[in-house]
Amino acid sequence: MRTTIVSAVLVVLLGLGLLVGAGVENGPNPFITLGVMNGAVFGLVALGLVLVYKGTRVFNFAQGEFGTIAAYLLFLSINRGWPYWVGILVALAGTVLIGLVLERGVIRPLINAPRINVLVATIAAALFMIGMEILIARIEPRSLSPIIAAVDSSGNPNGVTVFNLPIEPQRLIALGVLLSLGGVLAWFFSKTDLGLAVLATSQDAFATRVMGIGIERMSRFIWVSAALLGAIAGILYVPLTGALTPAVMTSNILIPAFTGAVIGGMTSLPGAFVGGIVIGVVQSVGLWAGGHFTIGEKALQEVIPGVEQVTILLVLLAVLLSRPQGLLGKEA
Amino acid sequence: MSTQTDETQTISPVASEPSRFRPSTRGWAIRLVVIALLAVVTVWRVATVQPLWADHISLAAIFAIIGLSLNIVLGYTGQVSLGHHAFVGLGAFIAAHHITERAGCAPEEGCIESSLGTFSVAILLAILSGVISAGLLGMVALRIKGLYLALITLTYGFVAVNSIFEISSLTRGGAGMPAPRPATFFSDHKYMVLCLGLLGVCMFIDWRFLRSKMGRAVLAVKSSEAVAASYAVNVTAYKLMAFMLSGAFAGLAGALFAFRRQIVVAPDFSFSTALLWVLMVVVGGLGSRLGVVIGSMFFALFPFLIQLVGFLNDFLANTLQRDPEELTLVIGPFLALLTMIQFPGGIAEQISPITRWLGGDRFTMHPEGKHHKPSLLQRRRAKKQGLEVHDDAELVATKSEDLLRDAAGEPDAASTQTMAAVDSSEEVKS
Amino acid sequence: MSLLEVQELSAGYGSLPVLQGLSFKIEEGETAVLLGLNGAGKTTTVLCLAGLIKPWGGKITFDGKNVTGWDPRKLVAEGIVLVPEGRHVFPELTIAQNLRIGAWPYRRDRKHTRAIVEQAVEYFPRLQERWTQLAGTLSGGEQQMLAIARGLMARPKILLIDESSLGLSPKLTKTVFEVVQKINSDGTTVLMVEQNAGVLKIADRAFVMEKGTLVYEGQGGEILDHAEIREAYLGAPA
Amino acid sequence: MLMVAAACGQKPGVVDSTAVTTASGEEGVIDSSGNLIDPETGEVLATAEELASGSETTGGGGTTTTTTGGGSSTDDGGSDTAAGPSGGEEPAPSGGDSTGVEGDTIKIGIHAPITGAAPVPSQSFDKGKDLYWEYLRNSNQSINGRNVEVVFRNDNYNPSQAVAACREMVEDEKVFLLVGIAGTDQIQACARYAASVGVPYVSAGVTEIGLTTLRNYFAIWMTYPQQGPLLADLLVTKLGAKNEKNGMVRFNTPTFTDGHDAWVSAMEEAGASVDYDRAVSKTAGTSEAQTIATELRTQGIENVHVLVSPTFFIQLAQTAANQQYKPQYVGYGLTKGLDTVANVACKNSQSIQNARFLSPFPAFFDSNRFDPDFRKAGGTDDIMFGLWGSSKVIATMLKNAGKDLTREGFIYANERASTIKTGVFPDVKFSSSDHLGGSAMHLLRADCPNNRFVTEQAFVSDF
Repeated sequence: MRTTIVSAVLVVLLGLGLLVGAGVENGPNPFITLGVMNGAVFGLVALGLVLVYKGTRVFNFAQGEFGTIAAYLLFLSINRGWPYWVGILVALAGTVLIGLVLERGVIRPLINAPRINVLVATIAAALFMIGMEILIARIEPRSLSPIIAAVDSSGNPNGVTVFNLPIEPQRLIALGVLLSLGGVLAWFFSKTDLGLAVLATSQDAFATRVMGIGIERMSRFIWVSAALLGAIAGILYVPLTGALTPAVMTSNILIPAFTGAVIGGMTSLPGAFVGGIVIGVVQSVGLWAGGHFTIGEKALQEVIPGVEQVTILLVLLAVLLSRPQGLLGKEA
Repeated sequence: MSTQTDETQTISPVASEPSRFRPSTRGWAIRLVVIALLAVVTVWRVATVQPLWADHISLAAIFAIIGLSLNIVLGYTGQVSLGHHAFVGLGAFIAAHHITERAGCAPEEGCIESSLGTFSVAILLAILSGVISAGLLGMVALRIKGLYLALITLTYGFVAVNSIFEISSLTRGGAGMPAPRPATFFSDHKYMVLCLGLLGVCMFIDWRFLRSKMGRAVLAVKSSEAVAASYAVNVTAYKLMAFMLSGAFAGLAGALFAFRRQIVVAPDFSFSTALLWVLMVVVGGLGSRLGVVIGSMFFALFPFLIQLVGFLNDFLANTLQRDPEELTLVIGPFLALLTMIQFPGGIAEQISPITRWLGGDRFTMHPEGKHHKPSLLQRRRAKKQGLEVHDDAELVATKSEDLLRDAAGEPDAASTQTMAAVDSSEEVKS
Repeated sequence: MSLLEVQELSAGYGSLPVLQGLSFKIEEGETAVLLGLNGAGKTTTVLCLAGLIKPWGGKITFDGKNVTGWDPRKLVAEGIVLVPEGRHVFPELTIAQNLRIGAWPYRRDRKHTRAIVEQAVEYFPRLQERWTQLAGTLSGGEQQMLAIARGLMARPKILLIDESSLGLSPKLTKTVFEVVQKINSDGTTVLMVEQNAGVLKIADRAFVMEKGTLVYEGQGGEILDHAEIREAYLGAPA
Repeated sequence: MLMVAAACGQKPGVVDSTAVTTASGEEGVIDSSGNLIDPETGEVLATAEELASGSETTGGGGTTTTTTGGGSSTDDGGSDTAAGPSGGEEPAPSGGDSTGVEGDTIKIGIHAPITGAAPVPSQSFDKGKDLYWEYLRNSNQSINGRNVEVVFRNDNYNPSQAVAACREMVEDEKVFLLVGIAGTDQIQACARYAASVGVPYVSAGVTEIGLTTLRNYFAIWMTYPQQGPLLADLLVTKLGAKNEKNGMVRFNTPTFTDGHDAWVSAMEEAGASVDYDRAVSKTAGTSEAQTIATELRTQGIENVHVLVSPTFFIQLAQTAANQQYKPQYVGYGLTKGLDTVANVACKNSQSIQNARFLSPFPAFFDSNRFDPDFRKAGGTDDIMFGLWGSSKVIATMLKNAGKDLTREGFIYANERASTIKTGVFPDVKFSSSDHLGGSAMHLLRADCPNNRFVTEQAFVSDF
């Protein structure tokens, strides 16, 4: 079943690629690649969402802002003249601290509350973080430099070019980190006792306590890991966006990541990855097609503005109605 | 919740119906005087308010209607809509579009005032747009279990922002769609009266809805879907009805929003606005009509209220050099978090001694029979005494059964039996 | 010295008292059973013993230690393990994973864990057959077996089993009781909360509770002969 | 109107005022309800009210255009009735509305975005808005014996909030006039509101749609449609656009269509092609920026005209540079030519090196060349410099209105005043038929190694 779905998705993507590939003059159509690359970033944020969902059955709307805050911390550190790696450490540590505070101050008191309350609480936490960013950092855009510049000092590109799309080193790093983190998480949840305990807590907190497992510790572990994942995503992604502004991760990444995670099946790590890429490709190709194709005299985007967003909603509805557990979610 | 035991089933306070308190004639008289005073002072203050504040109050009334709309979804059905900006925005654009493009009252053609007829039609169209879009979305979303409604409405919100609000014949793009008011409601005062009046109508409808068979069933569904199902309540249909009513309120609020500034632009309806709306309902007190109205109005007026506090405004503007609205984005979520963690009943809970007293009850800080969640403080106190604080699952379930029995017209179902049935049915299922 | 000694235990929910001065003793190696009507406080008693409810007053002594008010984490490590009412298996984990969670106190000792798993599976061969099946897809009886096996994974000195026969067919109930008897004969002390009179056949000692206190204590066989108690507290003739 | 047409060449959608002339009450074109109707299409060109207010109206909409250069005016809003306000000579108004003028102070109100997609750093704004007026006070100068007090409101880059801000300033703060210095949609919305309450509105040069008929509206530098030919001239004459591929990226808002159309037709007229033309949503984010950067790169566009918010411009330029693509960026005045933009967009990849933007005021770097008083008075960045320059224009305009300052008198006097020279802004001259006062611009160039803009050419009206 799973392999069928994965191959179906791949076939659809490939077909899409052939379909639109014809339309570009200078070499192969780069928008599929662009979409896959963006999708990989969505996947990275989706990993954090899946982690929290697996552990607590809650949609975590603060996941994006972990990333923005980390990016701001990194920016501030670099601005102070500290080395990049110190900045990264500061950003990770600071975000983990925020994750701890969030868990202790907001999530823990709501441990017995209905899930919807926790969901709303994460929304409040995300908005609070955005508000603080605006209040402290102001709204003006800033520039966050990547780990490795896209162009070296003599002007030569540092990255590689795939299908007519130059891919900067930062993206390659992000992709590598995503794949390895995904692997680590998959191993963690299927092979380690702690991972199993986290899953067990989300399925039956009472029984977990009966087994002598401290659910508070599990909760703390989950939120700290989520904050860490969010921070990594922010540090890797914000330099690619070109401008660091308050709420940058929430407004640009969180929603596609969410949709991707749900399409992939919310509890499935490979699902988050596949879903993220589906969303990335739909978005990128849709945006391109909106300007490229015409219906009569008008561009497609004038007839159907935001065609990519409409497609995403349709894909989401189709998946949820036909397979409520998502493409790669378990049947249970 | 899982620590439910056989013992707890017997402690449901079904039997402990407190004897109904009736105030004396003098008691009633005092209450009436207080209510009358409150009403007179409010009306007098509102009637003599400056035009600018009349405009602010219009916004507060509109927010309150949005709050009621969200409360139906969030407070009554226990789902969450993160796409309410789409419903409100669509209503606003539909109304403005009708006035400007279809009824031909465009300001650039010299039309400053719309006619009362087209204005009413515009409002009705906006309501209809809310009902239809909520209905369509609900039909799909309510078939999916869990919190996925949140995500579907969220994505729908993004479709609205990126697609619907970009249709320039509907919205005139970034420049905005004009929405001239009719002469009858042209001044800010008159418009404020209209908004407050419609808020009153919405509150009345909301009250009637909750009293109806459908409303009680919806509440029951929120408490426990299993219990509701056991009474053969058509869960999905009722939820859909509630969702459509919510859409109607949202569409109405959108139309009022459009005519308030007489121009509508898409940035007025952003994702973060929708999130703030959710929070204002939580702060007001989920499920409480009055609390939600007060909470929503507070959120709407907060930036203006800050400006009234001179030193605070000076501090913000001069020392911090910040816009009061920026502070709303910090204070609002903070209040919401505080509410959820410390005062789960929200504003409604805080003012409940007064409202209950006015309604002819004893003045007491601890309502009997009315169950509320223990606050963190209470939990801590209880913990010190070595107690484990339990969720109110059983009590709520019992309450929902009472409601359901009314709804399903089944008088004699013994609650403990149903509970046991539900328990075992859940177990069998798992 | 008794393995478990409960003295004047009181506990409740909110401000509602459930246990009001409960005292009893369980000797090492025996199978005890706790009987009583709904609401008598049986489940509250075992929840107290497992640390899931903090007692208001009284004293619990286990293996010579005062364990009153201990956290479940410490109690499980000490050897008091509960098999809760309603099984509470982890529905979306496989049988193998459920068992592994049960061995949480021994998670750092793989070899040891493997040994206990083998032992647990010996009691319930059916679990072995469905090793990688999700627990949520098992039948009620199988889930009950899994719950007991999972309890055994923590190497309890005393196993508290709450309402293991609830919702099971008489045949399955019998099987479960037989396994419990076997577990007991292999050296684990057992305290069962039951409404099924069949349990008395395997019980060394029986306690009858009413309104949070002990009203009768005796040997399992005694109650079977005691028609009055049998009718009052077990509902059905044996 | 004639003057405007002469200054900037032909514009689509706007015809010379002589093409369709109307005196009041002309037969055949005024319908029963008193509206001016296009005899060919039946389109309403002007309403009775507009005619009654004495405005000389010209044909609008794509249908009656007599434009040159292809004449393909796309997505024209269809309602850009452009006309010079006030036709015949009228006597100087006596009496009038002097709200906001009290004792020795004149209160004026400014709205600008300090939040939203085109945020202006609020500190510089806060200091800059008062800088010139304090300088006047300190050097014992005044506006006919009065000082100016500035009230500021944030419009959040949102037209409906701009209207609210302007209302607040008019009704609550009782300002004499309103000033909008950035944000096309906000300016348009606010100027319309100001017109409805008879408050003079001093504006940045932005769109002309719906504004040129407003009597209270004064643009103190060249509008987008006026800047369009200038920018095309720059591209063709100085940047070799004739032999290169050119493209435009703009926000999808009707108020940008005249700025877009003017540039496109001017480019075509000058013999340069427009190979890429893309509108994006105002809510566009990084995904859109990436897609457009990739499109521009794969199509080999060498010159890119950007008419978007500064934030989106930065995202576009940075993501393009990440793909090792750095085209020549050009654009209209103000917000994208600020040092704060260079500060962000130049970092890491120098993505906007040599980007050229028209601007109403010179770069901060060169400010001493133009007005040494500015830095002496404490000016520390280009936003303050822009506010300084516009304050100077407003000061002259207020002076023109004389001692008995009224709103009507202000409008009347400035329609007849001589050219306003500030040394910072290019010359500004209004007439009774033309409230678009700008005639020239400065050209700024991004000097990325130093994270700033420099003035490449000052006071240019052609290249």
